[in-house]
Amino acid sequence: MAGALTRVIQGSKSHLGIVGPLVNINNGSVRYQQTKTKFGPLADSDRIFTNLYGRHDWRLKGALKRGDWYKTKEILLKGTDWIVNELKTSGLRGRGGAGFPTGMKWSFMNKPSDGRPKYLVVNADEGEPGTCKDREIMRHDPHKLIEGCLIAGRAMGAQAAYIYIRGEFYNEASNLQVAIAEAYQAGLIGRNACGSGYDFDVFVHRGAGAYICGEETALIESIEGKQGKPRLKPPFPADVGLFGCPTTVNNVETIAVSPTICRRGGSWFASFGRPRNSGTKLFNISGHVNTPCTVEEEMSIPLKELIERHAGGVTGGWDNLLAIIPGGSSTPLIPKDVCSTVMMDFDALVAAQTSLGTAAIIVMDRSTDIVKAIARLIMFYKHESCGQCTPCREGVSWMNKIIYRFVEGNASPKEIDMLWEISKQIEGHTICALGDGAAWPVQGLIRHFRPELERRMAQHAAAHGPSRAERLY
Amino acid sequence: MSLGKYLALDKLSNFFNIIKQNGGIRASLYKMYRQDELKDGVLVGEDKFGNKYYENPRYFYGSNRWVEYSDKYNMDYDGSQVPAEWFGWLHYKTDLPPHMDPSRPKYKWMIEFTENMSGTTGQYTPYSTTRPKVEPWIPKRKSNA
Amino acid sequence: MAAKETVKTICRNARPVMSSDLTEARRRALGLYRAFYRYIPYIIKYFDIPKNEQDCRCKLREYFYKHACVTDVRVIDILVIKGYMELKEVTHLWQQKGHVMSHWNPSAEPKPCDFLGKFLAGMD
Amino acid sequence: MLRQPLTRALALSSPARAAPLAVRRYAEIAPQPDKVEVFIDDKPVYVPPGTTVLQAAAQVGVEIPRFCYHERLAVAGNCRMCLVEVEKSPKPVAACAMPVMKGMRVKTNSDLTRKAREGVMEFLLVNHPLDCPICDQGGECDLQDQSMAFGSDKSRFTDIHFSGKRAVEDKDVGPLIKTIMTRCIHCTRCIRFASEVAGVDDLGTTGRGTDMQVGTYVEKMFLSELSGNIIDLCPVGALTSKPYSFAARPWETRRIDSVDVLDPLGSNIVVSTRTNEVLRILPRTNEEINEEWLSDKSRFACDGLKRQRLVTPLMADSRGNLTPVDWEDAVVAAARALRDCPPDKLLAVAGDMADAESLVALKDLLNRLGSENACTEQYFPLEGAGIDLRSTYLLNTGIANVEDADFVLLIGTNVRFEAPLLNTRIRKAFIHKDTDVALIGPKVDLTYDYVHVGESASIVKDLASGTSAHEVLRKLEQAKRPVVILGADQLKTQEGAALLAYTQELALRLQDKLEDKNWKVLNVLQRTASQVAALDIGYKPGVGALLSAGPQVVYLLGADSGVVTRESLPKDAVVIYQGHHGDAGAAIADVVLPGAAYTEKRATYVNAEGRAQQTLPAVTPPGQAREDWKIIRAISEVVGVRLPYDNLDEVRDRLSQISPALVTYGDVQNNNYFAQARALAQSLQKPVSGNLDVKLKTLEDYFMTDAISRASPTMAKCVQAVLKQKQSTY
Repeated sequence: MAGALTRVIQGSKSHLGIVGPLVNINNGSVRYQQTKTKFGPLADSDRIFTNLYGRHDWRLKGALKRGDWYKTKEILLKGTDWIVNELKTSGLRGRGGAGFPTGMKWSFMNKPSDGRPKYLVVNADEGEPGTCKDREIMRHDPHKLIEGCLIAGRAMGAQAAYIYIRGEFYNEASNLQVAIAEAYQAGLIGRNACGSGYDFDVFVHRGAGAYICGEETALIESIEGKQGKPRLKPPFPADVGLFGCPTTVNNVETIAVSPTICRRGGSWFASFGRPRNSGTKLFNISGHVNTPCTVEEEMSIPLKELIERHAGGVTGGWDNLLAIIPGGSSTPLIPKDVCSTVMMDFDALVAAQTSLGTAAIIVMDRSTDIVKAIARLIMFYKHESCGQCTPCREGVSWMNKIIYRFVEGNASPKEIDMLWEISKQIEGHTICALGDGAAWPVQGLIRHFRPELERRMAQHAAAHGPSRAERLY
Repeated sequence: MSLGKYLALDKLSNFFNIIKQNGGIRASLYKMYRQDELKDGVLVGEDKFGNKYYENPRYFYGSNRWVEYSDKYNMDYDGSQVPAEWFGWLHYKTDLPPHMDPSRPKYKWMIEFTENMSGTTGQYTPYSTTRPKVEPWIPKRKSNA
Repeated sequence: MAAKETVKTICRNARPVMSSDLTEARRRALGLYRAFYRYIPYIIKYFDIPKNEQDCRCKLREYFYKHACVTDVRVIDILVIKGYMELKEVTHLWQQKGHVMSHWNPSAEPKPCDFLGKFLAGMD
Repeated sequence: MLRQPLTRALALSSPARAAPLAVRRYAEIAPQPDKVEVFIDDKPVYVPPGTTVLQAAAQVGVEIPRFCYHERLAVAGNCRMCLVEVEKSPKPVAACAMPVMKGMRVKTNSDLTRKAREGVMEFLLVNHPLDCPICDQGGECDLQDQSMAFGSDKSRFTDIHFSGKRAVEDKDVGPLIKTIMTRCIHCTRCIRFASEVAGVDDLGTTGRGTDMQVGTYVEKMFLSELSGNIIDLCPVGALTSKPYSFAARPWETRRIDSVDVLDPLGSNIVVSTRTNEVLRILPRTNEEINEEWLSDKSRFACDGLKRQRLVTPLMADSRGNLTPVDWEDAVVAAARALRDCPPDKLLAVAGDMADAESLVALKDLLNRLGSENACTEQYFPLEGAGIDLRSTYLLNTGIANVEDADFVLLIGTNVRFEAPLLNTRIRKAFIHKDTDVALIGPKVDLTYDYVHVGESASIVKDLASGTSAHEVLRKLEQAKRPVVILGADQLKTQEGAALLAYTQELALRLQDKLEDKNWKVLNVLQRTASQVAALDIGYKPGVGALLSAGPQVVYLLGADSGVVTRESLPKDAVVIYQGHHGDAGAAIADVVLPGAAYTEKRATYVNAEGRAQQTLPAVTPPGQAREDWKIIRAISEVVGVRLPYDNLDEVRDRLSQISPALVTYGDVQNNNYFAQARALAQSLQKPVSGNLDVKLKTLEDYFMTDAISRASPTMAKCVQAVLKQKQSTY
């Protein structure tokens, strides 16, 4: 989930007229001069997460050795505007899935204060199937996150950061807590953090295992001690958030890269990837590849190159590839022919009718029962729907029923269109983006594997006679 | 055809027979008055109300079984005073009179036969079984009453 | 005001129902009386009512005297018409014994019109 | 729970929440920001910023369908039925929660909007059982109506052939509400009502997704004095009325607007009847009194109207047993008793549900017989201003204005059960306006936090004299709109007069200091529906002295609360009881005259704030029962002192002679003369030392308080349920 659900903020904000259309691939090349033509592989010197695999010490000593907490005071003293500007220059977009420009998000918090405190909330409820980037950061590089909290908190004038960590991440929470304690003891955070004269606290809040709590407002509710059910927006968390105060919710990776951006400069970060998709990114490659891994790479790296270089290629060779889910379970899948050419960044994947999401690449080779795979994802969403709003509560469970019949083929071919329509009825009609996340995999399946569905139905009908679903048609 | 029959002597003897069986001229006249007819026949049985049941196959089918109501009814007899078990015999539903019928059911939930009480003070008056919409207050009776 | 006068005039000069003057109306009323009077024996016979001719004549006279004070020709005419209607109902046996007898024993009691009477009768 | 910064911030920032209250006189007059122009279906409308799209649409007469939205509850936005297309927005937005923005163009009838509604409707029906034919909500079901208006005309729910629909176990939430949880569409209106208005956080959701269930978290009954309102709120048949279950269809019933008389507030009601039988009572919206709520007693005690009724006149026979007689006999007997009685030995006592018409008729009758001994059951001190000044015995602030108060002081009253809907107003002020509440009297659960000052009456004295050291005094003095509510029950005691005097002193001292000269501080909360009208007409409050004088003839006009007993009367006294229920009064009577209950007559009642309202006859009086004033009028004629009115209009003319306030229906007269009352009460400020106590302390005390509710089987079940719940560990 992480921030896949925060996607909603993009849509809502843009219609407020605050932000222009963000995703516009057609005239993107006109507005932004494309200079780079080859993306990746990333040089080791450009890696931000240098202890991603836990080969070094994750504690404060090791972190200091890797350059964390280096001149943090100076960064803090440069002030809010400088940090936000640096982030804006870097073109960093939220790493949780929605891809909202982080600099802009932080700048929303710099409205004149009305006396209420401000909070930074870090979304470490990494529950999206296939995604495993934040846990690597938290267990192997927690100080990057903590330093990021301090810098982000400074940038938005927050009093404290709440890190909402997924309940299942016990060791990660433990590491993080140790790291926070170290940072407190070293005077890096807390009263007069880093000697900058700025007071900043970091709290860890462990969740109880609900995927929906990765949605920013549900996460806020959960921290407040209520049922994790998304709130209505507006008002946005930037106005009324945690405990009724202005709040910004950011993904772990977004926060964790910000100190490095500040240190090495926004333009350095912007030099990676295509314009408006700049930076480096943690990619999680799982599924039918020879060496599944989490790797930091440049944005806009071609998908095929990413898999072949880092994950040892698809099992049985590239030709054995069936489909790939490029951005965590909530993004629509793309078939092999698209996979061969597509670049891994926000705009390119939107052009391929999918989404970068959390960049959790799930590779499926030809041995996969693709319908069953998607059905299992829908079952997940059905189980994790909070039940608050109608389309998601009723629609996702209905989709789940239908698609499990599709797995057997016990359905009418006309129901494929019906399923498509149902998914469209859910998408965009819900309070949060879980409904969208549940609808998209189904849409991807129907878009690319309709013949497969029809074949199964024909096979079932041949074996068992016409499905009972035909009765209504 | 015997002579007696030819001369209708048998009718005559029947006539005397009837008078004799009904207990002489006075009694026969009383019966005529009470029942508007006079017949002779075999007493088949008597029910617990005192009604006597006769049969004489000499009469045409339909009138060869009859009842003479108990004297206690005087002139107030009517058809509903025949109990259900004799009713069957009287109407040729069975030829076995009830007291000779071993298979006649007898259950303890069967209630006593009653005649039709219509027109009398004992008649059945229907009443509503629906609950009244408003339940009235029943004042408490004083204890000394 | 003018309109009101007009209305009045129209009312005064209203078209007669049957009779043009009181004499004619009187003649018609007497005709009705006579017709009823002559039919009385048949009423007794056909309806088998426990009244004799004298009773019926009294009743008939009573009804006519009830309207003795009526002087409006049009009203008399209407009453006469209604009387003939009644007679027709009787001669055609559209009325039955009960209808005829109800002239002597009206079953409907007069409605109370004072407060207490209405209260006790439960009428509002 | 609710009183948290978030809720407060939301409530204050959104004028939408206050919009239904805009009609009120004392509504907060904030500097009006410029209105913004929005377009609903291309029709321009100017609304204040913060208004929701749904409210803006309502202003131009466009009704947007909704299930979860309710204007008196917080916005939940979870049903998604109110989705509308907004130009330049890629997705449809929830109209109930979306504040308007300048130049917003809303399309409530576009293809996108209609498709969104149809989709939501389809989803709602996926798991909704098709049991409309046996559903009590049928005919008044929002889901039914809206599926006809906005739903699809055919089903494509193929899974009915496979896994079917969801089924949810029903819950036992008490004797009033029947739950059929399979029908629930999870709009959470009931949950929000319970936590926001009723103040009982018993309802909530458990489970997630399609397994989400609305209910009490543990097996528990939902017992509140306002629980019946969730039946009205439920847009489907998931929560229906248990006493009314399977009784009637809405289109079979006749609906008559009337007024409730079971508490002193005079809530507006609609009486549903069929074939001359009261089937149920529903609230009728009146922003000034009950908004759209109704307390449980007023709603469910209506089955008491069908039991224990007096349907025929009764007279004691030679043995003293009451036996049915004709009206004539009964009236003559009553008249003879009245005529033969010396005027000073005559006593008339009006009960708690007597209407103004019969009150005035009885008083006129007594006066014509030369007697002045007409009194009510409830006592009120006659010393000082007594009942001469109306403002001394009314709820002067007004029910609706209480929610504008910034400090409420309750003296010796459990508002929650004495006037439940007044309590919701205080609670509303408490939640949305930061109002503080203090209570003098026994500690009771008022559903909100309050400062408990103590139980002693002397606290009132200290507060009045300004010598109290308690922080409440400071807060009262700083308050811009303080409200002091005194429970009328406290005035029965010896110290009642002094307590009233101190309360007046305190209230008027505060009132004099206020900037808002129209704001009234002093309130006396009467306990019964008839008391204000009786005092207006000139009845003496309380029977005490008159009863001890040994009356020969006692005329009880529905007096059932047991202040007149056989033991308190001379042996040969004749008791005439006129009323509608066989209760304490009828049991001691020699002559019983059956009258009409409030659903059976057109009658005037004056509520605690002095607002005259009239009931309308919904059914005819049962059996031989008659309208009350007519009985008295009939007796007067037989006695020989005919009262000069024959119909209702003439009685009301007589009422208006006494006080025009009694016939200006729906209005509250502005009461004043506080200063005079205060001056008259100065001499009464004697030391007080007693403790204040209230009768209705907990919920089981609330349900059966008068002849109708005592006769009601439903109310009896409620009491049982509360007692059972008390034994439960939850």
